[in-house]
Amino acid sequence: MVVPLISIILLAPLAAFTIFALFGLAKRSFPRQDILSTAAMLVALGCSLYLLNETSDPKPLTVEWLSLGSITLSMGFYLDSVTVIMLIVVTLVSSLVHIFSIGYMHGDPRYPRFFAFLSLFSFSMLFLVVSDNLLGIYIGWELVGLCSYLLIGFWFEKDSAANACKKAFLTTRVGDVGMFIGMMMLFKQFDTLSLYGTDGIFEAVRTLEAGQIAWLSAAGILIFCGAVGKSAQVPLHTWLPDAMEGPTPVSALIHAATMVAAGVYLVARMFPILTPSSSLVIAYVGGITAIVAATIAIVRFDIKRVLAYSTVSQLGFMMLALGAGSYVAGLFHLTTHAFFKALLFLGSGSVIHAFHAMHAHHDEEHADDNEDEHDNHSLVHEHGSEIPPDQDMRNMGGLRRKMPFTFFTMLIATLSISGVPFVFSGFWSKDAILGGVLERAMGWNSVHHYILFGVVLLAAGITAFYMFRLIFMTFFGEPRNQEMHDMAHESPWVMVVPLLILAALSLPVVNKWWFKEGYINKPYQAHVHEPTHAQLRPDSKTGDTNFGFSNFGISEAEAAEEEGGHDTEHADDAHHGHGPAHTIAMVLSIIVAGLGILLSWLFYHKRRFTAESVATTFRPVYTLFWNKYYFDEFYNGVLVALTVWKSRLFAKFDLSIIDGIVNGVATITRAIFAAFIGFFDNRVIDGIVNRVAKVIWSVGGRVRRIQTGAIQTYLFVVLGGIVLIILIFRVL
Amino acid sequence: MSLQHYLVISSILFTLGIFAVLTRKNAISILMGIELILNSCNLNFVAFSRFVEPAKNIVGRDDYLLDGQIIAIFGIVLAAAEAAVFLAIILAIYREFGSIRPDEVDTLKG
Amino acid sequence: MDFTLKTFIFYGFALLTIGSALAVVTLRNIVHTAFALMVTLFGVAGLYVFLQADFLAATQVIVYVGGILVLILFGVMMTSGRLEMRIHIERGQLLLGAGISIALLMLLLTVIANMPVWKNLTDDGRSLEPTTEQIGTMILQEKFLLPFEVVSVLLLVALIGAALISRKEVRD
Amino acid sequence: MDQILLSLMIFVPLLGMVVVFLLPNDREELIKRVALAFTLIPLVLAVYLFIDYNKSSAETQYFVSVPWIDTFHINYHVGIDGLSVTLLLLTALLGPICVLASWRNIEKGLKAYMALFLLLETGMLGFFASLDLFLFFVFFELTLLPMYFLIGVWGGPRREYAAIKFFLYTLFGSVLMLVAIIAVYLRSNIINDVAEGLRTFDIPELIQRATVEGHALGDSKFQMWVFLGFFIGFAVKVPIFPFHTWLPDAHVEAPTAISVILAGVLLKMGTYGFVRINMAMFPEGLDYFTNGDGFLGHSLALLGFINIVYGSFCALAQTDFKKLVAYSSIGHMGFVILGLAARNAEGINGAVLQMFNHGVISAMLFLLVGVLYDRAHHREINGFGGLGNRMPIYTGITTLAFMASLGLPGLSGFIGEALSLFGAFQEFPLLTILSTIGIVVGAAYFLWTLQRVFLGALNPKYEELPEINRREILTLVPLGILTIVLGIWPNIAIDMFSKSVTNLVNIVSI
Repeated sequence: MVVPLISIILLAPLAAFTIFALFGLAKRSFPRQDILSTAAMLVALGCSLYLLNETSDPKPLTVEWLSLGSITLSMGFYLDSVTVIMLIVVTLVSSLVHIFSIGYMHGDPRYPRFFAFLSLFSFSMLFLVVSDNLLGIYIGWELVGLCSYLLIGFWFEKDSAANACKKAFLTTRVGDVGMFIGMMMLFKQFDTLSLYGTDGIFEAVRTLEAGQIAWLSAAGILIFCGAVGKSAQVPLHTWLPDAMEGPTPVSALIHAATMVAAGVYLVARMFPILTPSSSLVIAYVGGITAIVAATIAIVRFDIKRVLAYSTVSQLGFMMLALGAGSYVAGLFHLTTHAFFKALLFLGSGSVIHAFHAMHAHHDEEHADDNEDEHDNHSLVHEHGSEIPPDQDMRNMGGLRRKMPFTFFTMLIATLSISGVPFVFSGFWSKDAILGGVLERAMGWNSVHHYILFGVVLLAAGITAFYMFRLIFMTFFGEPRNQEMHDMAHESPWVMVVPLLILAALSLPVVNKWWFKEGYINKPYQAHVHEPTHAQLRPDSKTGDTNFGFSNFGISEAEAAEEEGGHDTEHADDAHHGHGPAHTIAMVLSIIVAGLGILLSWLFYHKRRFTAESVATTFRPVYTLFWNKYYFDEFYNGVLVALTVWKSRLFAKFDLSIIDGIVNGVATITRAIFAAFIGFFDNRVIDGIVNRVAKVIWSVGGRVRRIQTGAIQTYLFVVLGGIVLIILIFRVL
Repeated sequence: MSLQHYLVISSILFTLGIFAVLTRKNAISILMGIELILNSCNLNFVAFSRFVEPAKNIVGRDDYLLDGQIIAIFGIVLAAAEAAVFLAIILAIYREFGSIRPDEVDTLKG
Repeated sequence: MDFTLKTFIFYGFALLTIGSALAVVTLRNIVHTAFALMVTLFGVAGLYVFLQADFLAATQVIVYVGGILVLILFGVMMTSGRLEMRIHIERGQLLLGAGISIALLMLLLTVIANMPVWKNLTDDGRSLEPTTEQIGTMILQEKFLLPFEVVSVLLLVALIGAALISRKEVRD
Repeated sequence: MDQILLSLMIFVPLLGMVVVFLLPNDREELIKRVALAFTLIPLVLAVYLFIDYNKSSAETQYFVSVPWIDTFHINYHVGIDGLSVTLLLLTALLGPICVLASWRNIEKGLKAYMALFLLLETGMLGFFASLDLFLFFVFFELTLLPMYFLIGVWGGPRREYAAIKFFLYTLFGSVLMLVAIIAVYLRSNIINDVAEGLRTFDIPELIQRATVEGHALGDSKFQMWVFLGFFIGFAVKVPIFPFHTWLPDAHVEAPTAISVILAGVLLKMGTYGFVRINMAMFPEGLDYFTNGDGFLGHSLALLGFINIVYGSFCALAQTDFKKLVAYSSIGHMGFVILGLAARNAEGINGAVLQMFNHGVISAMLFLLVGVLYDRAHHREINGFGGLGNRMPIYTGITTLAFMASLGLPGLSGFIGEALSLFGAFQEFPLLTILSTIGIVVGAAYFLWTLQRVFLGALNPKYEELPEINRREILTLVPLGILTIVLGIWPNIAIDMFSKSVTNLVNIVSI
């Protein structure tokens, strides 16, 4: 029963895409591609929900995919609670995005294509999720990248979109290469890429000797590189904000809820091979990402970019959780974030859609507006692309009465992401992360984790600040652009309904419906014996984590310890079972969230302070934030330029040196044997079919001179030739 | 008298014939050179047939000893035919060009 | 090698042949060369005798000396009307021809020197009887019948062709 | 019947050449149809052989051995194993596709063109099937001549230069190869410095003899030199840096169909020869260059690495569409070399698969370039823009081909590359890691091209550019299907040759 269900989940969206492609080859398109794709997604959603209780057999299917003599690579499904949750998240968000898009994309010239691409994306993502081996994950992984490329570049007539999709693909590809190298390392060691079961990597990893820990750490970090790319972690995060060039539903589906979560999912899946040192690297990358992206988000004016940076920041939270060993917390935040971030994006889509209708005939004025606004912020300029007027928060304001549903649902999501206590799911998952990190810090007495805790706490506060900044600027206050405001309207029901459903899912109460207690509890447990504590703990006296030498089983054992700790909304479990760490974390998180909201209120609602004055006071810092820490400048100015320069150099080298040598040799040879080669050249070069006659003519003209007609001369030549030939043969 | 004796004589004849053909400026002298060459060949045939046993000897027959002679007879016949045609050509050329010096008769076009 | 009368006569014939052939290629007067050629042909006939080719020797004398040589002399006389009878030789051509000829001779002699030694098949007493009858049988009845016929046709064609070419003028 | 099948397949195009020659000059449609028919027959036969081939055996199948030139013990010996049957299928598949691709764009001398093309096909088919070293060489050279004329007569503006460069380069390589062949032949019956038995050109026999204790062919120094001779001969064909500069010129000047054959089949002849001769026959020689010991021991892998990185970077700098694809071929063939250098099952299987896949994908790419060139009459990448809107189907197929070529998983290009790299990583970790730069750069140049040609605002010059037509789609669809099917289920191909490769691995792992 399980295998057919999974097959349906995979095949339904794939079929929707295939139908599109086949019709496309015949220069037609399927009459109702939107309905077809949406129906396919709903079918997949139904099957996923059915699988919720079907995780008893984790390996329902394995097929031999490649057999190379002694080595066999197999493909198969793996189904545990994490898989099911991911399946549901993906299908649910995807279904809602499909429905939303029916309204949002209405009237687009490439309307059917959009749905076909969404279907292909869903297929890829689902394939990634259910694969039981690294190769399958990698395949899904890259396909997801492709779909992302296609969807970001959906409006490819815009140069900014064309640039953005290329950037996204290439940046993630850099990470993927790292992942690929990691796969090669694992394959070299274990001769398999299967993860589970008796012959899988997770089992084999147990038999490694202590001397191979460093090697395994390297492999783990390399695999993590893939996640860095896909989940937009520093330093490969720059593609994600640019990816907002795609249609907003795409941003919601791919760049907030599912694809970027694939990186987190991968790290969670690979948990059993992470060593303490690779975990720490992951934690640091996550922490740095969280704070860097949050600080950048503060100063954005484009509503989608704010959300994009917030996504990057939240993904950093998840990575940090996994790196700190809070396996469950990471995955939990992944699911809650998927819903509220999808909601935020769709909400912003709704806002943009409201403005978009009249965007066309007010283009010029907005261009003027933009210029004015830019003058106000003359010390800063958005790099790369201008902010489209319908996405610029400085054009918004006071929309809450115009778009009540959108406002209400977005507010819920904002409260959730900001970590407003108790009634919103985001609070619980974020708290689980903070608690997990603090607990690890206290438990190991590790300086690293204390630092990380501080960083992430700060990031949480900043998150609350910029999210409320967004709400205040968009929905409160007076309309800044009256004309646009007048045209705005609430979105049609196909767009509002998905918002309402997502808003419901952002409340823990609804989550509980399917997110059962203790459903996700621990990572895959391959080991038969638990490592002893002595092996596990770092040297607590020095406070140094002594990474290279301690057993790598730490992270998973830690996670196992936290078993059942952060399951969903059970706040009581969260602090009761785990001592002081979680209580402290919770209190601190409430405080910082409150502070963030308060500051935001003061700045953007009450207008006690103006952002401009602060910006002038902390000018260097502000500039740094505004320019996104100059990552793009560095990449464009150094890496890309270097690559292009190198390629030009190689090409020039090829043309002038290598080819030059070849041609030079030819020239010299020609000069030496000028007469002979000249004759040969003429014969060979001219010896082309349509000019054969000509050649024979001209050659004949030359050769004729030999043909004196004097018989004796012929004889001389013939005999001389014979003598010569015989002499040559005698001599040789 | 071994085979070599004959072969040496024949090769000298051959070379002299060649020399004549190469250097003489008179068509008839050239013809004589050719006759020398043909004679040297005939001598070779006869000598070889006298000395060399064929690879595939039919048992009980030794008429192969005459094979070379018969070839030589054919050679003489050919020489006669050749001489006749050659002289006829020489006469025709002489009529046409008024000369039988080969280096003067070098027009290829008919 | 013992120097018997037979060898003496052989060498005599050999010298005669070569010497006269040398005369053929060196003498200036074309009539003289024709007579030198006759001597050469006689010499070769003698050598045939040494090879126990009696019929062939006779044929050589009759056909060559009696036929071809006469033909040549006719040619000489018919074309020498107003031409000088002396043969004109260019120096450069002479040298080059000599060079090539000598090189050719050297080559041939090397080949001969490196040849395996075959014994005279007639030494063991075979086939000492006159060859005429046997040759006649072979040509007219046995394996050379077809070539013989072909050659005779060839000869015929050659004669007719010669007559055709040498006609005084072409009549339409 | 079975015995004759293979020979039939090889010589049917030759017969076709004769038939085409007999047709009247002005019946162009008829000539094209006849040529198409005579390329379809080998395809049918190749498909039959592919299906009928017994995968579970590593033995040579369908072999025929008839004495040809007895004096030198040369036999007409043809036969197929898993490796050759795969490449035969590729060759036979590209035949009709190329005829179709030449349907409209050959303006002069169509008859001669088709005749030469059929001759070329015989050469290629024979090359992949021959099991006699001499026959092998004859077929190898047989492809050279028609190729020279096809480039030199029907090519672009600099065709003479390109053709003569191609010709001389290949000739240079094959001279060294010929010397090596003669050396092998002369030593083929010497055991412990004593001649025993007859000399031979027979490849399986030579492979077997080389393993005999004390056989002159088994001497490792000898093997090294002969290996080098063959290697340079094949390296020119592959082409391996620094023997590659003929390739961009030849590709740029050659007409579309010829580029397809050049990239799809002729390059494979180099690597196929390398596998068939250099690896199978001279494992000791191979060992010198791949044992991972010092510079020499890394040299083959190093060449693979250079090909990958160098080819990719050069491609990135190109602005001529066709030249870009040509350089990308150099890069992709580097993966083959790298995989072969690994000498293990993954590497060799991956390399062979990559040979096949690259044949399919690069054929697609060149066909696509040809489609665009036929419409716009130039290939300057920067001269286009925004075609995605004007030609959606063309854009879709191009995207598929690009993605396959840059190694997107799920399409065939990935599996070959990945397996080659997996294999190579076990022997040369550092070089392999460095080679992965090629993957990123590969993605970069393809995406950049995609952007410059198809994305962005439509270049007003091309507002009326017609969409790809049905005939062109017909040439591309079979290749596209192969790309997808092999990407999803590569075992179809790998099953065919994995037994033969296992055999080879046993030979080379000494």
